[in-house]
Amino acid sequence: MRESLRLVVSVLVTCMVAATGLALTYAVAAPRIEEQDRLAQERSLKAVMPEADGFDAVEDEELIKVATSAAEPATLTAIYRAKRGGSEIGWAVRVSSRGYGGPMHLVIGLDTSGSVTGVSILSMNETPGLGTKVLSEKWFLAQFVGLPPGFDDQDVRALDVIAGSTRSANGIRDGVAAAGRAYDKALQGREEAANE
Amino acid sequence: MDIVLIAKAVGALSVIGLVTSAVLSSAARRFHVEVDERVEEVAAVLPGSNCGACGNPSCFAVAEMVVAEELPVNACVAGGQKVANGIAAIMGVGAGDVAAIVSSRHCGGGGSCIRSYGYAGVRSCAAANKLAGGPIACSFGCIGFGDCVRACPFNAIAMDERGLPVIDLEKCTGCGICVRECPRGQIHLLQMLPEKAPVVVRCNAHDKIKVRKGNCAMCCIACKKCERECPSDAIHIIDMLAVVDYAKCTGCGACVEVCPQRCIDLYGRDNDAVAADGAGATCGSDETVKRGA
Amino acid sequence: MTAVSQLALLFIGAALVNNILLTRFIGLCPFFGVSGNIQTSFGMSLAVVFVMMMASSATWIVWEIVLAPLGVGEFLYIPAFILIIASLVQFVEMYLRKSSPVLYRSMGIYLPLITTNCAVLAIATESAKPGFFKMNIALGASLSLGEALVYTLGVSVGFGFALLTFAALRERLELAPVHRLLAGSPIAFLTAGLLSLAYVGLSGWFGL
Amino acid sequence: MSEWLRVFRQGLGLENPLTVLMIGLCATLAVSTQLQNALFMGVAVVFVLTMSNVLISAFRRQIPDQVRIPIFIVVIASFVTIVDLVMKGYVPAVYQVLGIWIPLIVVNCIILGRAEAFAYRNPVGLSIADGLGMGAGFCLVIMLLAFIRELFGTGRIVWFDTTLISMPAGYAPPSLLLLFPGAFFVFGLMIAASRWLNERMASVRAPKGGAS
Repeated sequence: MRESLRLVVSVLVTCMVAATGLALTYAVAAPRIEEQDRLAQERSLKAVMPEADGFDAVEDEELIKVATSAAEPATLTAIYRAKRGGSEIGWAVRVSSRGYGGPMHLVIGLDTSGSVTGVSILSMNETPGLGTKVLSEKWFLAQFVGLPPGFDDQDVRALDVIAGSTRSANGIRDGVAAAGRAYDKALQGREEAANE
Repeated sequence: MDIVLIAKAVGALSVIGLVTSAVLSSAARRFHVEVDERVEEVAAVLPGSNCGACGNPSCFAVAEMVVAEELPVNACVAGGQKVANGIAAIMGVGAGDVAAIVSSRHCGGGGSCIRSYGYAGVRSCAAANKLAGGPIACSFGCIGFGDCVRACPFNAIAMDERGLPVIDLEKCTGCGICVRECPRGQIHLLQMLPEKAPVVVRCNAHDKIKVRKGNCAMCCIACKKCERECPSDAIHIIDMLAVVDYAKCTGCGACVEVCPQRCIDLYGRDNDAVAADGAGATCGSDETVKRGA
Repeated sequence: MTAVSQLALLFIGAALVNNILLTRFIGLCPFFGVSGNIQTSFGMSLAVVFVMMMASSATWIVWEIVLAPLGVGEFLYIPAFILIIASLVQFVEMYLRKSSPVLYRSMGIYLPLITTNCAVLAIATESAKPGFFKMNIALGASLSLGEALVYTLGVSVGFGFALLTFAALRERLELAPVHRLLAGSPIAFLTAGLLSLAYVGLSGWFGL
Repeated sequence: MSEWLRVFRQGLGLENPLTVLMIGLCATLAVSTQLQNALFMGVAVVFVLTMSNVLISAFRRQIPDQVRIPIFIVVIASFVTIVDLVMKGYVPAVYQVLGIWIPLIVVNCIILGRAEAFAYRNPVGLSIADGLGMGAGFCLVIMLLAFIRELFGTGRIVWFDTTLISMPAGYAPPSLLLLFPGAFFVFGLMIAASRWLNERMASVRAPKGGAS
């Protein structure tokens, strides 16, 4: 019996020492990690709304539910309200749509009137060299900027695609169209309410 | 500041550590398998090559069954008498005699056999045999890519310069894997013979004599000279091929001398007329190749 | 999409489209070590399927009951999961040796090899705390136990399938006339490259 | 001191974990798409391997034999988690790419293999040599592989946002090299090349040696 006790104790001691060491490292590293995540978040949103200086996530359950249902079949993951100097200047919508090699995570910036201010890709798994042309072909993402307020799926469909990576390009177009729909259904109503 | 975090972390990991090591140490005791030390000894005596000749997956399985008396002491065919005696000593039981057998090749053609097409594929007899019956014209003869050489767990077989597998009778344990592995094993290209079989017919052909002679210079032409010559009536021409009845054969070697094709070789484990590596091949050696080419 | 077709999609996606060995590069150590012949590969695949299923369920349960509620999961999941997998493998090995020696002989000898198998830890972490293979599962969506098991079954079957196909290829390679510099492991790598090319071809099959 | 050097050189050449022992392939092939990432991976492996070797060989008498595997694993896992947290906090861009491969260092066959085969049986000094040697061997091969794949796969080597070398303008990079099959091809050819190199070195040395 004493022998197996010695085994259990030695494993226990190792676990305790390891756990304490890791907890301490985590305590030191945790603030840094949050800081980095927030910065990364900030950078991705600022990419689509250059003139905004602050973003705060929208928590209003009911609004998010309406927007998510409007954004089908793409899945809407988050909505942020973009602000400059305290006043609201538009929205940043995070959407994930289906590309060639799997889900593509995008961020679409919309100003208060509903026209697109920018589109950026957070992560995707497209085939290097083909699917990644949506990134390397500068004109592709730029063509979405300036979509008129109240644009709908047909306007997005009218924009051209990249030869050789249609499915990846369609993925991005679906994302932007979804953001447009979400804006019409949910955000617009929200904005009028704020004005009265 | 984060004492709570450390406490929770230490708590979580030590719970997992505790549970896992406790389970392990109790399992070590409960599942302790008491191994009969005789099994280890018997396993040590067995050849340990898991050849499967005795029909069991591995020698360790045989050792366990022998100790549990489910298998006779001389179960190991490959090990032969030596192993049987060793096991009997461990088990304290009398060792029965083991019918020792060895493998033999019924073909003398090899390089001198006519090729029906040039083969450049995977160098394995099984693969070549599937391609229109193999690259050699004779559909009973040895293709020579050495599947038997690779399969033999006791590496008792080696290819000679004629491209034919030569079986070293000292190392051969009669496990029969080469016969199973050879694509023409079922039609007795390789065949298990009693270890004392004094002669072996180096031909396996059953097609017509004229066709046979066209394909290979070393074939048996069923001239019946050996049948008439044999004093103990041990060799007969059956289905146009000389077949030896090893019960009657006394090993006088009369048939070897009289065969015009020199297609019968001396053989057998302790037959001193046979070269150490059991080749003793007169058939297919140089002067017959010249005559037959 | 009904729940069943969702699971079927997850299974096929994990087994073929995102095959863990040939399109994710995880678990290569045994892939080149064991695939010398088909019998050993078959034994290895059986053992991997068996251990992965148990490992994933164990890690999923420990994550839900111990690590997540305490909130220490973020930095403790590596030692905790690998500790569970190592003791699980040792436990299975002892249990097998006792209960069925025949099964132990055909499958048991590979078990210690599996503790150091990257695939088991990768999938155990993935089913408990999805996030790395963003391609498979939407970012951050957590898996229910059923989904985790189907996902693990898909991955382990994919692992076995890739291992067996590669073992068959390697057995033929043994006999093929190969240049002396390429003989042995280099030709094995080149063949694995071609095999992985075939699996990568599947990637456009359907988006997950 | 020479013993120390012998063990160190062993890890680099004779028993190079990747080309000779063929272990620890998982991370090598996946991460070697960029030289910079390969460097971080190599450094991470060296750190974890050396630190765990030191700790294990320091306590090798206290660790009971029956439970040595769980204890090794907890020690290695803790060092890997430290690397994981430090990278997530201070070098997030690289962590984004290396992601899954950092935790997988724990089951990397090199580290557990060396801990069991070497550290558990040798004093601390030698274990450090073995850790550094093996780690350096791993680092060398993974960076060579990454250099080839990045240069030929993308046409230029980007090292901390500065382009070190770039292929001539007309070069159309075959993106296959960046994909998984490319890694297998390049690694296979690399082993063949190292064999060819050893043969030539042996043949160059042999005639001179033959005379004596």
